[in-house]
Amino acid sequence: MQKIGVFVCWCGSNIAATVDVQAVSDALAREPGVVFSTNYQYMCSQAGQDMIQEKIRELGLTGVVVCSCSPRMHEATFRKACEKAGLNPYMVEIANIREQCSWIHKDKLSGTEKAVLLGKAAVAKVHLNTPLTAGESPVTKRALVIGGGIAGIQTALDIAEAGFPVDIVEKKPTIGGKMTQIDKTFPTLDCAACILTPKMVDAAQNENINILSYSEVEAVKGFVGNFTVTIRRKARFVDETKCTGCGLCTEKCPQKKVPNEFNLGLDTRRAIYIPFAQAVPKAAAIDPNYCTMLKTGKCGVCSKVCTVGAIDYQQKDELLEREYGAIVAATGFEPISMDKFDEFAYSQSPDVVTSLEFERLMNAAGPTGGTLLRPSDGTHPHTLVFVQCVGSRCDGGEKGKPYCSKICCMYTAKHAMLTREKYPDTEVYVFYIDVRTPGKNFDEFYRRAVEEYGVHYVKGMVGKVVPENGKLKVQASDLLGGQQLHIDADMVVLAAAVEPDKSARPLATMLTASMDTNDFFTEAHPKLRPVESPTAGVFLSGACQGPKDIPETVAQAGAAAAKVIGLLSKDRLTCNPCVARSDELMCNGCSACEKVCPYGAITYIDKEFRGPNRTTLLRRVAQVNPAVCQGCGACTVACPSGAMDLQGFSNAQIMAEVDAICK
Amino acid sequence: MNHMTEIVTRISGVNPRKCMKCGKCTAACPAYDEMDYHPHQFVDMVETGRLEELMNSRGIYMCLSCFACLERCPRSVEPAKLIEAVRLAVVRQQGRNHLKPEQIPALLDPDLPQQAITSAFRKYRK
Amino acid sequence: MQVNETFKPTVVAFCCNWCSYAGADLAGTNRLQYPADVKIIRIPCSCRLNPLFILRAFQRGADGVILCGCHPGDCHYTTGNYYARRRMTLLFSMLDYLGIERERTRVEWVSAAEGAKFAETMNDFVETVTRLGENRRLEDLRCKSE
Amino acid sequence: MQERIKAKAIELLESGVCGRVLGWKTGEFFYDVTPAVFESREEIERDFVFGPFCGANLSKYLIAESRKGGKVGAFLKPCDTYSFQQLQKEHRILPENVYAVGVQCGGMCDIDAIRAAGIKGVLDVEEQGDSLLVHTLYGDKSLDRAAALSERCRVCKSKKILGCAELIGEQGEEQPSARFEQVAELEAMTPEERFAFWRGELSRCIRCNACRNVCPACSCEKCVFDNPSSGAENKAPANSFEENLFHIIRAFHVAGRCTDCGECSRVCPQHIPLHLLNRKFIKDINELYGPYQAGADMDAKPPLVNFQADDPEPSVVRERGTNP
Amino acid sequence: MKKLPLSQLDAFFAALAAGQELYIPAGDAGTAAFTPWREGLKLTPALNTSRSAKDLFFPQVENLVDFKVTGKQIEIIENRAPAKPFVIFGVRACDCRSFDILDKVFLADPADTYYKTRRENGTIVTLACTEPEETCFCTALGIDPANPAGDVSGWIAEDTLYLQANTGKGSALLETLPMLEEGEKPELDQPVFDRLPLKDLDWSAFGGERMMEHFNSPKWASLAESCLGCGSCTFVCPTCQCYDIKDFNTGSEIKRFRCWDSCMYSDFTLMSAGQPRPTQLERFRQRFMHKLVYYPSTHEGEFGCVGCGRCLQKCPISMNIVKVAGTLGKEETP
Repeated sequence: MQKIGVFVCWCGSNIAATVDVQAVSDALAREPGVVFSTNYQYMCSQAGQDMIQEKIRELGLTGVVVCSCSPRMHEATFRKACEKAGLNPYMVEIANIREQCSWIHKDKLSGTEKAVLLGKAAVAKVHLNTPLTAGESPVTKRALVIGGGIAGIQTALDIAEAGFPVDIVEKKPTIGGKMTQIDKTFPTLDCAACILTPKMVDAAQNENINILSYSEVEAVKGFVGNFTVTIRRKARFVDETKCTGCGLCTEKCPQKKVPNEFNLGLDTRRAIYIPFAQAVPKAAAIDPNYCTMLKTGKCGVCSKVCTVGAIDYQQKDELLEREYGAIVAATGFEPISMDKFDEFAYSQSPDVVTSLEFERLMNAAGPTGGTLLRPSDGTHPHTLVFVQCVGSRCDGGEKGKPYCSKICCMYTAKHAMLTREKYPDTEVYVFYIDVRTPGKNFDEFYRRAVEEYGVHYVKGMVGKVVPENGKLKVQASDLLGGQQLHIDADMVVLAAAVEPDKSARPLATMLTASMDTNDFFTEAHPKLRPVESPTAGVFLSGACQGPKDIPETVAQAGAAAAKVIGLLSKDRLTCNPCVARSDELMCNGCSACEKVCPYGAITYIDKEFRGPNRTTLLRRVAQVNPAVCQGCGACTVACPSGAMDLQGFSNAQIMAEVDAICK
Repeated sequence: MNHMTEIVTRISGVNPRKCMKCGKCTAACPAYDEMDYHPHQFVDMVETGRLEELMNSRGIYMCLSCFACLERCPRSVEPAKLIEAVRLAVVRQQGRNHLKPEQIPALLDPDLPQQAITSAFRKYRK
Repeated sequence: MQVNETFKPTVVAFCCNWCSYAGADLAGTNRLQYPADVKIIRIPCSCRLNPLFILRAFQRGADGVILCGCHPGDCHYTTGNYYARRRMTLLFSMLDYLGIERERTRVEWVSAAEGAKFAETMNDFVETVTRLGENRRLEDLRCKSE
Repeated sequence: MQERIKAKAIELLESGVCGRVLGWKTGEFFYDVTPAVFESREEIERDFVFGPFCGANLSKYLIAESRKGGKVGAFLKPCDTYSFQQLQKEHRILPENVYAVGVQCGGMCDIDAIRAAGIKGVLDVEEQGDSLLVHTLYGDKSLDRAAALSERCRVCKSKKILGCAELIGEQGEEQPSARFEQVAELEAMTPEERFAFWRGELSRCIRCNACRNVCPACSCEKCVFDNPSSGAENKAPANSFEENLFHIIRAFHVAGRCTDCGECSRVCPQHIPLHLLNRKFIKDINELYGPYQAGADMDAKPPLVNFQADDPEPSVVRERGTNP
Repeated sequence: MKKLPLSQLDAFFAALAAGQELYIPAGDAGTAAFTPWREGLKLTPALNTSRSAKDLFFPQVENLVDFKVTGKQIEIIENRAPAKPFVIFGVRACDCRSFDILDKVFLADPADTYYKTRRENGTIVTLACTEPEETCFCTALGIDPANPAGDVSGWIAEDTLYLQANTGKGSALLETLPMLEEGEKPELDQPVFDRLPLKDLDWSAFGGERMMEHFNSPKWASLAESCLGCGSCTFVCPTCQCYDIKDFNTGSEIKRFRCWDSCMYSDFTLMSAGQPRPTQLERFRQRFMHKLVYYPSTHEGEFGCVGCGRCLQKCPISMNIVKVAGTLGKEETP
């Protein structure tokens, strides 16, 4: 039997005016197990807390009930006070007789009656409370960033700056991501490479950062502070440590017909290649799908020309297993495929390009050396039509993406403006549904395109594009002008919707991080925890969480880094002790709990149990990782046998409260 | 919602509120020049209850029912069904048949398939 | 029970800690009145509510049971209230199927900012339950011996 | 059919595929068939039966049998295979230790249905096409075969055999079933009528736990109703509340997992139509969350551990009811 | 002997019910039950009730005593229902024999006063069987279904009910019923009892003498293997008499009650050190050893079974006392 002390607070007149506090403390004194009951003006005051502590010591109380304001207000205060007096803080329960009693009832009789009942419920609960000790788990002080785009780079740099080692896993042979392919950035029009490549170099040179390029995450085990990650380092057939990046091999390689993915297939590269001049690491890689040596065993030119002997045709994929305390997903985005939108003739004419392809066509390091030329015949285009919202804002499902891709309005304005600036002889049309330009200096930028550069903005989607006699017949409707337009364009540029990178879904499964129906990672809380995943220790950076432009990406990358730093700066993690616990003797291993756990806190083991008649039984039973469990209780209801219970809110405790209230 | 709007949305099963006014339907419409109201206007007018005007419009008979608008609409609004529904609502009224049997001989073209006549009756008559 | 005594129902409100319990606190802070018949039990999340607790409440003399949780999509634990929603829908439907008054059970989503909604909901629910009268169909006479 | 199954059982034993097989064993009468494990050709030849009274669903026995070491052969009727798959999904049956043979079924008869038709002292039954010739202590009686079928077979939902290593008889298909008609009839009643109906039925409950213990979905190590610390323990229905409590919670615990095999109603000594509770949940789930058949699909997520962001609100119960 | 035309049965029931509570078997086959008589209630066409007649003397749930809790005080309240006389009509010979078996348990010193009060207040009117079921085997246990015992024995022949008082209580009851006339029942020829498939069951292998042999028999394993461990056999059995005592906390009171228990349950006789019967085999064995061996060994060879056949009809997997007796009783050369 517990020895319970009851402390009824007046809260000045806040409680005492509508609740007869004396009657409450008298009534509760008669409850079984209550050895002391009193009331006092301000329980949360130092004097009040002293009184509680004194009674704990004097009477050896094993449980404390405070009838006062909401536990959201002072539960922590009273728990701390009791802990100082040697009582386990989880032996304290609060009866909320202010917000949920005195403040909402005028009649003193019924208010007092209710306060007594609430007090009885708290006493009934304390009877069943057990001392809980918050568990601790150590923290591995190293972070993993998955994805080496601007988001991943920035996150890694910020974490490294704080002194923690961080690994970047990038599936491509170089870090840099989509931003490397962009020509200029809105709204300032500074060159993307000029601002990105120094960061890439910083990352490469930072001794806390270890770049694992051409690598992919294969498996993730463990939990916050203690992840074990298996990383596949794909064979690049070039020893990264020896290669100097001189590029001689890429000039001599006889296989010249490889579509160059960096330029989105607008030109070709060799079978051995360095993706682009500023690649980090600056090391060649052999594309096994095209290398004659790897395919037929005959060639070996690159090996012959390499002065440092970096070429290694025997290289195999390698699996690394590493420990991390925190993981940041920064898997970024891709433009969607244009297959479903053939009304724009993307597959029918090379002169219909996506905006990212257009970036390459405008870029000095691109296939045309920065001169805008039609891909079909290399001539200078005079009439350009930009179509926005291709695949965005659709009805979902088959039609396309239901969301706004957010960045298209701005980059289309940028493209239109740059085209007009470089080639004043062009006519540029932009077809839009809405122009969405919230952001610092964004709308001004768009207005400049219209007002200073004379870009024709037309409200209305393009209906169809038909290639005809070397021209692109664009049929559209000017909804504001109320006329049908038929434009003979030289080029059509499609602002394709963005979608999360294809690697995100399998990664989310490995991380037990949740995703929305569009495969964007979901955040732990949409407003208050936007850079954390609901899975503790997993953080989100950049466009894998939702469409973002560069400044937003960098801001989120920094925020994610701050969260990681906060986590890694702890030596041990204190766990919430109010977590689920499985009674292994009752668990039947059905996996219902595991299926509803949003945190992946439940795992199963096969365990030997003593059976009847000296037999042993091997049974599958659930185990809760208290470091990962957040204590929601979803599992406790999914469990039909009641093997899963929640500490601090156990079945017995809640039913005791129910009984006391309904008595 | 007024009575007529209700009938039209019920017949068509179209929710005009889904329209985001992108105009792709109109941009794709091959009968644009023949129509007094264009597909996107149709949707808007149904939503704002301007049914009277639509029912008296020429456009309802000019629509080819080619379904280009329906096919292209990013929001699955399906304007063609709406136009069809307005036309139905009109011809279902007393004396509003758009096609009279006696007109047929004048319209007859030797190459005209029989099915076209049947479907024209189905489309333009009660 | 005395003859002239007006019926005072017993109403148990299970509130999730993060939204609805805070909403109830806000109702208090704003001094929004609702009947003292409502007694709140704090649970971490609406998904913690076991159907057993609801039946237990009726057994012990409750006349109405209401569950309040975060709005769908806003759950502190991301998905808890979605599970709670399915469970309660099916449970309530079953109670209805057994002929137990469907108005005795309810789920309302109340955010931490919706103190007014909390008070309104409780006023309405208590009124509904009062109209229904004493719970007869799910009662345990042993608990009503007094 | 019986001879093919017996031959297969012997073959499984003698080829060493299985150390034992699970089947049905003949009894005192033609109908009191008992699930049994056979370990030798002699036992099989002497005692193994398969006939219209082999209604027992053997899947539940596989929970224990698949853990006894060695491989067990099992003959499963189409509806048994749904339970078989469902129990694998819940990791209760270890499939690697089971060699399942699907047995097509033409519907199982129920001795209680024959007795309910007013036939007393039943000694033997002969199948004569669509009718049964019943020999009794009081002379011979004739009965439509359909009238002797158990309720679940009259509304058979599927003749599809799932997840078996081989088949005896033709593979069947899911079929249209009127199994929700009775539920719909109840739904159409007033709450007062429903209450009276269920009171009448559930008040007969003696809490023998036959429904629970036979149920493949009820395979908990310890049932909440047997567990003194669960807060729900009760051994006997002390009053109407406890009758309701047991059946509501039992149906809820198997909701989304119940394959509607109908064993609960078959075994109830008090003839309570317990399947109507389970089917209510199945019907609700189908209507509210989309069609779902427990056990049909090894990968589908059970509806109670799943959700959609736009699921209907619980108020739908109040709104859709036609009777105020 | 008294007689009554069946046409006057309703008036007869009404007169009986006027003096005390009257229970008659009513309802359809399969769910028939002893039901408090009220206007319009008809005798069941079924041979017997689903649950046995023992329920009226040893109910499934029975309150024993209450403890009132006020604050920290606990008060003991004797709270048994007041004894009321009642008549149970239509008890079959098998169920009637079950009272002898229950009496030997409950009325042995110290007597179970709850049961004793009901026995004293209850008057048993039996009814002879004419149309047995194939599951009946009372004759194999020395019971004559055509001539049942009871305070009053009853027969229905043609359209007349014949009643014969066997005890003082029975005579007193018949005295109160003026509509009864004097009469003698005709001799009834009932060859159906000779055709019962289970009439020749051999019980000679059972009784206390071969206790250890049966206990250690290897046959239990295969008999028990399909047992689901439910309690349907126990709860429909007219002679099972085990119960559990439990407390129910209403919040203000503790209600101490007893309820039937089943030796088939895993928590049967659960003790702090664990349970005495770890697997279903032992539990299954217990039930049948009790009926066929332990009970006779302490009660002059009388078996704890009356051959009513309920367990044959109700067992979900059709494993029952007849199969057990058949299997164990069979002499086999190992």
